Amino acid sequence: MDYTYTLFIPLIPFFVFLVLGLMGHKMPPIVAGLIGTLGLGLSTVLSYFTAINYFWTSHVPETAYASIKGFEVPWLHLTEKLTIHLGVLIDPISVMMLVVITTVSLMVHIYSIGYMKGDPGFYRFFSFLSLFSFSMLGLVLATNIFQMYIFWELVGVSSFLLIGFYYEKPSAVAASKKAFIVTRFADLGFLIGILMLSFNTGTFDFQTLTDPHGPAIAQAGGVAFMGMSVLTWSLIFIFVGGAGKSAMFPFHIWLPDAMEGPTPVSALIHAATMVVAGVYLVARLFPVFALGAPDALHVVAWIGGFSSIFAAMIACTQTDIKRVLAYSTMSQIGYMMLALGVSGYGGEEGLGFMASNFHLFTHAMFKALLFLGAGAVIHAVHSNEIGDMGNLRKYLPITHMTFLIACLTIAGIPPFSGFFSKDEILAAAFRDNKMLFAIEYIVAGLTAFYMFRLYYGIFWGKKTHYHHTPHEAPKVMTIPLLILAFGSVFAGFLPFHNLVTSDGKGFESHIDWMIAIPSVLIGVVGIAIATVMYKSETAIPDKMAQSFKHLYKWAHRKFYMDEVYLFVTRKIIFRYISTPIAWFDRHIVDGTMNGIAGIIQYTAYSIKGLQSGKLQQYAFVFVSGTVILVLIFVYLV
Amino acid sequence: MIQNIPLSYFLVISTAMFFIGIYGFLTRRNLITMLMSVELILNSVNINFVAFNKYLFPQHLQGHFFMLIVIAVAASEAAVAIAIIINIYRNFKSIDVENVDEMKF
Amino acid sequence: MLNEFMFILIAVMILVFSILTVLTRKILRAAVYMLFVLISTAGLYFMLSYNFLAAVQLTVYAGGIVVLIIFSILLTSHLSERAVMAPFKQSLFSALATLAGATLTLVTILRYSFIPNTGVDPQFNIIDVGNALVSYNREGYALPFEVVSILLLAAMIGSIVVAKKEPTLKDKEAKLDK
Amino acid sequence: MNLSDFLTMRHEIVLSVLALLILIIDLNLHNRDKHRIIPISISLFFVYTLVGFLPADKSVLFGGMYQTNPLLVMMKNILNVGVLIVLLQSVTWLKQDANREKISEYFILLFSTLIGMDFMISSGDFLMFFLGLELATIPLAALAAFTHHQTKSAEAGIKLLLNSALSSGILLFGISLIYGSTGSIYFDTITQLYRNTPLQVLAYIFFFTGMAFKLSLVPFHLWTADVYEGAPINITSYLSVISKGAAAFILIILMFTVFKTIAPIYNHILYLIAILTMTVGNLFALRQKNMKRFLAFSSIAQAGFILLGILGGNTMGMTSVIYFVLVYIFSNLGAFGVVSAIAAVTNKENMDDYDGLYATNPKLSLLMMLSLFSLAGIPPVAGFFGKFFLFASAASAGYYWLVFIAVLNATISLYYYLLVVKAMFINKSETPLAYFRSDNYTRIGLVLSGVGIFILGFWSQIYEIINSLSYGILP
Amino acid sequence: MNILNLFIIIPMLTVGGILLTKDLKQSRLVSAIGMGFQLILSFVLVYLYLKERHAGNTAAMLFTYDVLWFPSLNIHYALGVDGISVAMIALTGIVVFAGIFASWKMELLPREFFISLIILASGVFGFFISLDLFTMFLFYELAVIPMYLLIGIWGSGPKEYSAMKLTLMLMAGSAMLLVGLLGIYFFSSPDPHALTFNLLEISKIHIPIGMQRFLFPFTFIGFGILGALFPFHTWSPDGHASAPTAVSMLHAGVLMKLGGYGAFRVAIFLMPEAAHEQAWIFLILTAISVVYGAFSAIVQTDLKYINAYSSVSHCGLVLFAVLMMNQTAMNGAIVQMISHGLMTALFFALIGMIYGRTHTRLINEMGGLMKVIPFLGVVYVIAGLASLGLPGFSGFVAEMIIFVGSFQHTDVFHRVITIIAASSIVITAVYILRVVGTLLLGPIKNDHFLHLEDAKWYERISTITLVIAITAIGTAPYWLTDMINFSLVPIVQKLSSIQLTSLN
Repeated sequence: MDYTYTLFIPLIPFFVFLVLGLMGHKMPPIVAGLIGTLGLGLSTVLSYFTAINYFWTSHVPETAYASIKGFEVPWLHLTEKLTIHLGVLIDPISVMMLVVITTVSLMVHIYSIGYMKGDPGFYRFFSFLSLFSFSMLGLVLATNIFQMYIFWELVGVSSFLLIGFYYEKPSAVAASKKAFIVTRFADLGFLIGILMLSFNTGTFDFQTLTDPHGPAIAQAGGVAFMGMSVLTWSLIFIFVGGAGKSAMFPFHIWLPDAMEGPTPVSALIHAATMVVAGVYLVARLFPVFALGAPDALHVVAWIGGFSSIFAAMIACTQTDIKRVLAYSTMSQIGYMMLALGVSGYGGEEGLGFMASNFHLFTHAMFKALLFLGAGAVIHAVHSNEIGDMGNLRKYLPITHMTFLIACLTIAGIPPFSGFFSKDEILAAAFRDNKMLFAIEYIVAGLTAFYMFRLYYGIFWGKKTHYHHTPHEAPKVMTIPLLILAFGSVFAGFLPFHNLVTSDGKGFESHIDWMIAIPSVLIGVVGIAIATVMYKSETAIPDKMAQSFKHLYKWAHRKFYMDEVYLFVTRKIIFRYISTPIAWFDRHIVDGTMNGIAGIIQYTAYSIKGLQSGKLQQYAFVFVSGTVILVLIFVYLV
Repeated sequence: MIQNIPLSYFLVISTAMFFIGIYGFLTRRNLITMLMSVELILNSVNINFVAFNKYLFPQHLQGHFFMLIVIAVAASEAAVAIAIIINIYRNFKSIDVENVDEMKF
Repeated sequence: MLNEFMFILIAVMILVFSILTVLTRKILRAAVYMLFVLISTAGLYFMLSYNFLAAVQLTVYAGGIVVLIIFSILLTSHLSERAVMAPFKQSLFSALATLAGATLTLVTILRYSFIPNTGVDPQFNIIDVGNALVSYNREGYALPFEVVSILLLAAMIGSIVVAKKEPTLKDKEAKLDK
Repeated sequence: MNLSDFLTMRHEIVLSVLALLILIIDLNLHNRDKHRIIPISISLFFVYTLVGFLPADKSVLFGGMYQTNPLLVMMKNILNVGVLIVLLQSVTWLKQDANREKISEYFILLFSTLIGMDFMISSGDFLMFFLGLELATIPLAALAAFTHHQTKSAEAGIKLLLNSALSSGILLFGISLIYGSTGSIYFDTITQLYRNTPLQVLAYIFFFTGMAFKLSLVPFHLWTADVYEGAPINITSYLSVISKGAAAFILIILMFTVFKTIAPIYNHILYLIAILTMTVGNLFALRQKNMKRFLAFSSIAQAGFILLGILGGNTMGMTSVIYFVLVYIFSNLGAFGVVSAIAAVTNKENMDDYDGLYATNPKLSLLMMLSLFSLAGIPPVAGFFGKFFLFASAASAGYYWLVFIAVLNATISLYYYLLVVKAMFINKSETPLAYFRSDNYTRIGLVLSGVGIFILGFWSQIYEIINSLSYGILP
Repeated sequence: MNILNLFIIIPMLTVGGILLTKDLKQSRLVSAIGMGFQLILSFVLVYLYLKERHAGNTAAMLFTYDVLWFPSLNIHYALGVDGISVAMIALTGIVVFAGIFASWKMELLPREFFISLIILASGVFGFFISLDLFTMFLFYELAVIPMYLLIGIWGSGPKEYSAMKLTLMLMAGSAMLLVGLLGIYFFSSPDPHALTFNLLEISKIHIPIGMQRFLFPFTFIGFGILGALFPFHTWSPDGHASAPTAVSMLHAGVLMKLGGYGAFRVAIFLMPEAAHEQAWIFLILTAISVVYGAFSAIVQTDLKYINAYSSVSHCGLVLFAVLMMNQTAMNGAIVQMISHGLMTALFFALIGMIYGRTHTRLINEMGGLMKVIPFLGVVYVIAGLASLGLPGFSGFVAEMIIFVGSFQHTDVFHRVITIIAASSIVITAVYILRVVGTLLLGPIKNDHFLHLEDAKWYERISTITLVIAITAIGTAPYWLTDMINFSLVPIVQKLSSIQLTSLN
């Protein structure tokens, strides 16, 4: 099967971007929107075609899925051994990601036609969306780690542009800046990791790197620094990059702020696609992690685990609906990371790998749904604050239903898809690490709790009086909701264990009810508590907040992470590094230069007395000069 | 060549005179006396030339003629100097060297 | 013996009068002291039997230059005027510099062993001197002789130009008034 | 004396004849017509300059007292060209009422100093050397005191004369010791007998200080600025360019021939003096406001650079010094020419007066800028080449640190040159100098120096000629 | 007629042409035509060069032209180019061309302005095509000195101070350089009569190591000052801040590249042993430059200062990479020179255009400009993104090559210092985004800004030329790096042979 055509999957959005970027301002908005949507629709069709073809049509059953380079050109020659190529790599995870990205992106495109209607930057929005789609598709199709880095950066910048879409809003500008800089910082780690990895293995290519007999894994041994091998270190650095994009602790702080962007953007980038790039990265390099550097994998697991509970706790206290969803995203991605972290390589061992990707897939559906739903709500009430909402279920019936489905899905209630993927993760965690497993149970409960807190807060709760009667979103917005809801419900039945596995070979997987039932129960408990507390207006939440005052306060203030970052940036970087350096530059370095000039000037003025105009003094200097010369050169030298 | 009088005597005299002249040049305030000090200096040099010629190289007259030329030069120098000094006297109404310091620094 | 006595006498005269020349407070007196120095120097030349030189020294130097100087002194100073002496600091430093210079120079000169004269001392008479003066071969001094004349001419013109009394502004105004 | 001897000595003889001729013409001219002397003298001098370029051979006259060779002729020609420009530039000044009656004296005195320099360059013994030196100095003192109504002028004259008298006294004492220790005043004999004994080093130092005075090397330079400021501006340019150039020529000849046996010693001296000269010259030039004084100190600093070439101690050093002097003559005359043109018309010679000059007199400003760049050693003007070769010759002898100090000093010098450029181009003035047109002589003089500044650098032929001539004179 | 001579002749003709013009319109037209020709010529040269290489010509330098100039010193007027200089010439052509259009409205003394600008440009062109150290030095100084007038007359702010400082510091640099060059010359051959200034000839011989130790710092710092080596960079912020737009463009864009190019072509190429020995000192200094410049840029409020410090940082990276002395890093250095040249020229052009509209350069006083001048705003963002190393633009390519190259050294020192230098990409992001955020985004702070006009056609030409170049390199770097790589081979071979012998 020739996969060269897959090249066009990312390229079509790119051309759309160019067209819209250069000429969009001259088009009527709807044309721009249609061009963007159609372009992406084309990519989506190609992606589905590829997926069906790859997974089913051209696949010989009972064999491992092959990793195929559909296309590759050299782009930049670096050293004797290292050349950066650009190309497309077709293998299970990339194909899966293609489906996820194009689906969600297409939904968002369609949705945005309605959501962004009347915005002066309409064409700009679609061109940015196309740019993002291009970058993200390029990222997942990367044949080598450097190409991935290239698109990784492009993804970052598209995200920057989209977060800062409302550029007249200072908070949006600040948020976009924050997102870019924080992820950029993490990318530095990624870069260093790439440098180390590529230097030691002599290749950027994923196929070579992940080959279990390839140079990367073969060189796994040896201790380089602090008891870990070079490979481990390089993978940890690479994971730093992944953690940055995926908003893992402690790089997560940009994610909540990123909600300043238009809601469809949040759905696309900050829920379904870009934020899982970190997961995808680890998955991409999974054989190297698993076989070459288990230590690095432990790091992944623990960071993922910690992030998930950390974010879940914060999510319980937030009042901005998009922020709740943002923390929820972080928590869910923590799940995925953890799943990867606890996974082994090959067959059943690779359960976690499979589970992680599975969850990635389902999460993309339901989280996009949640965000788009939230978008519809915001569209209706023009506010993000949970306090401004309530009792919306009758005004927004479709949104309400789809939102509820999404909530149930994320809470892991069977038979919605979230149940299946989460169960696999728990199963994998149970096998590997009981401690993490326990954490994940708690997170499951918290998730259910805060999601339903949100749900009740929006659609039930107090009777709020609205200035304008909220009305359901137009069809162009609700249809994507329905489609995603459909996906959320049924995605769980996909045979992931046969499609996306750590070594390409399928394995038998079944639901471990010993784990599943308690988790469902915990979810139900969470929902129940939320129902009690939030279904109608009660005083319980306040009492709870009072009794766990400190915890609540800490969680509400996001454990003061923002303050820590502010401290680091404002205080340390600005006040204690940059300002002194600038001062040093002006006063010490420059001052030295000026000082030299000043000294010369000063000397020039202070010796002017030598030129006194007095003839005899001149003569005296003359004679003394002669005598001194004599003294020196006749008697001393 | 003078019996019993070594060359060094001459040299001591001339050197002493030379530096006396210089001292005069450095301390006399009157321009004319400074000029006189210069004459002393030149005179000391003449003594040197003549003494060397006589004591060391009497076959030729190099020092001898050098001395003659120096005298001529001294004369022309003095002539121009005095002309300028008179000019200065007209302008400054004084020939104190201390006054001749309009230009400085 | 006589030679030695004469020499010492002349030497003492030269030194004493030199010192007086630079130290005396009367300007005219300084000129006279200098005259003595120059005459004493002529005496030295006589003793060295360079008679022509001595004669030139007496006529040109002592006779010409000193007279010139005395005239100019008379032109520019009052006879009774006592010269202003340099401030003590200036004298001190000048003395130190000259003393240092003199010491260094003397030590250097006296420690040097000059090439002693091995040949005979031909006594040159005035004809030899004259021949040498107009000769343009080696040891002939025709060229410097000629050049000196240019120098003297130039100096003459120069002194005239400089000393020529020009109609000052006042004079011109006076002329206009007429 | 036959024709070939005449040709050998043509510079000195023709010039002497010229001086006398002017004297005679002057005597026969009516007072009213005195200004006619100017075109006559200048055209005569122009002819004489051309005569100087006739081919010449190596030759020795007067039993060794006078020597000449193509290189020395070259030096004299360089000086002649410089003097020609000086003469052209001084016409405006000469035509002023105050100088009307002294025109011929000006030429005669100037020519006699030039004769002195020519003799000095050609001298084969210390007697001729000394005579030439004095002939080159004493009339100059008279010239410096040329302007009667200015007290400054007289002050300049006496400062120059008395200082020079002192220095020539010391120099003579040195010569007398050289004579005493070698038994000769002829260079060729002395060369063979000169040794590194204390007395001879002492004699050398005494001699050197006399030369240092002429070249105004620190600390023997103090007279320079005062004299330059007080003297009439064209005399200043003559002093700073021709007189200094001649001194540099003779110094390098003597260093490379007579005193070459004590090169290890005098190199140390030159090293020290070079650093002192460049640095002190620059430090004083930094804060000068009077253009003449400013150029005086800058020329002091330039003299320090010349020593670098002498330190090179080889053909390259010789060539680079001569070439540098040539370039320096043109550059400095360019600068002085502008100052003189402006002073002759407006009587202003302070840096502040130059504010906004470019707006009113663009050509003068440009020439000034180029001259200053040339002095600072900025390409593409000739000064760059001159400096570069000087530095190269010092580096060829291994004096890298000295070169470094020198180049740093060149950078400092750039600072004050740029101050003038800044005044002309950048500063705004309420009352800029009005536009004026200099007379044709001055214009020719300015154009000549401007052309020289450009041609001398790019036209490598000139350097090569000097180099090929220098080749013979060294052992 | 050798094509390289045209690079000197065309500017001269242009200057001559400008002299004949009367007013701004004519002189800018003549300049634009002249420099347009020069730009075309640059690309013709690139084409000819590639064709020649394609035809199998493997000589180190192509299109060589050699005239004996000062025979006694063996100084030649020697020209020749390899892939590196060709690339630099193309850069210069582009930046100069853009610079002319950026100064389209130069009302004050336009003829003088364009003449000085073109003299500067010809100095730069001459520098890059010179094979002879003497002519190279000559052109170097020729390029520096018009800066004084350009800043002093047409600058803004404390222009006289800045112009003086810049000139003096650069001249002090050339002072050091001169010592180095002379030293190289006098050890360029064991035979004192065969001394040469020719780069290629000198590269064949081995300068005594003791001499190298002495001369290398002189040469390197000499060039380093122009390349804004810490702590000799302070001329740069002041100079840039005061300079008029086109001059800032040329200066940061091209003139500073002389430093990097020279450090690499002369200092390291001719004195490899000393370079190996002393590299660590300068590596530390350049690493400081990189980080320090970036940190300094963070707190600046004047746009030009921000960009000037950013130039310090980026140019530091050039020298940093050069000192890594392997093929990849050096290649990166060259690409970085070109990339930074284009980017910073674009930045300065934009700053000039914005300043011309808002009459302030303080970012605190501006805001929301994107709304009123979208074209300039977008281009500014593009420039910013290029500067912070976004893929698709040249900066990314350059930085990546440099970091990969630097990482080829296995010892801890080089690794750590590479990581430190690499960290600048984050700091760069901070200050770039700060500027973009404050200047272009957010609400409009001043009502006057509501009526600003967007870019004029000439401004669009200026900026679009640069943007095209930046993206061209960013998206298709292969041909450029390949061209450079080919020419780097002999240089790197020389360096590595030294490395091997010193190890043995």
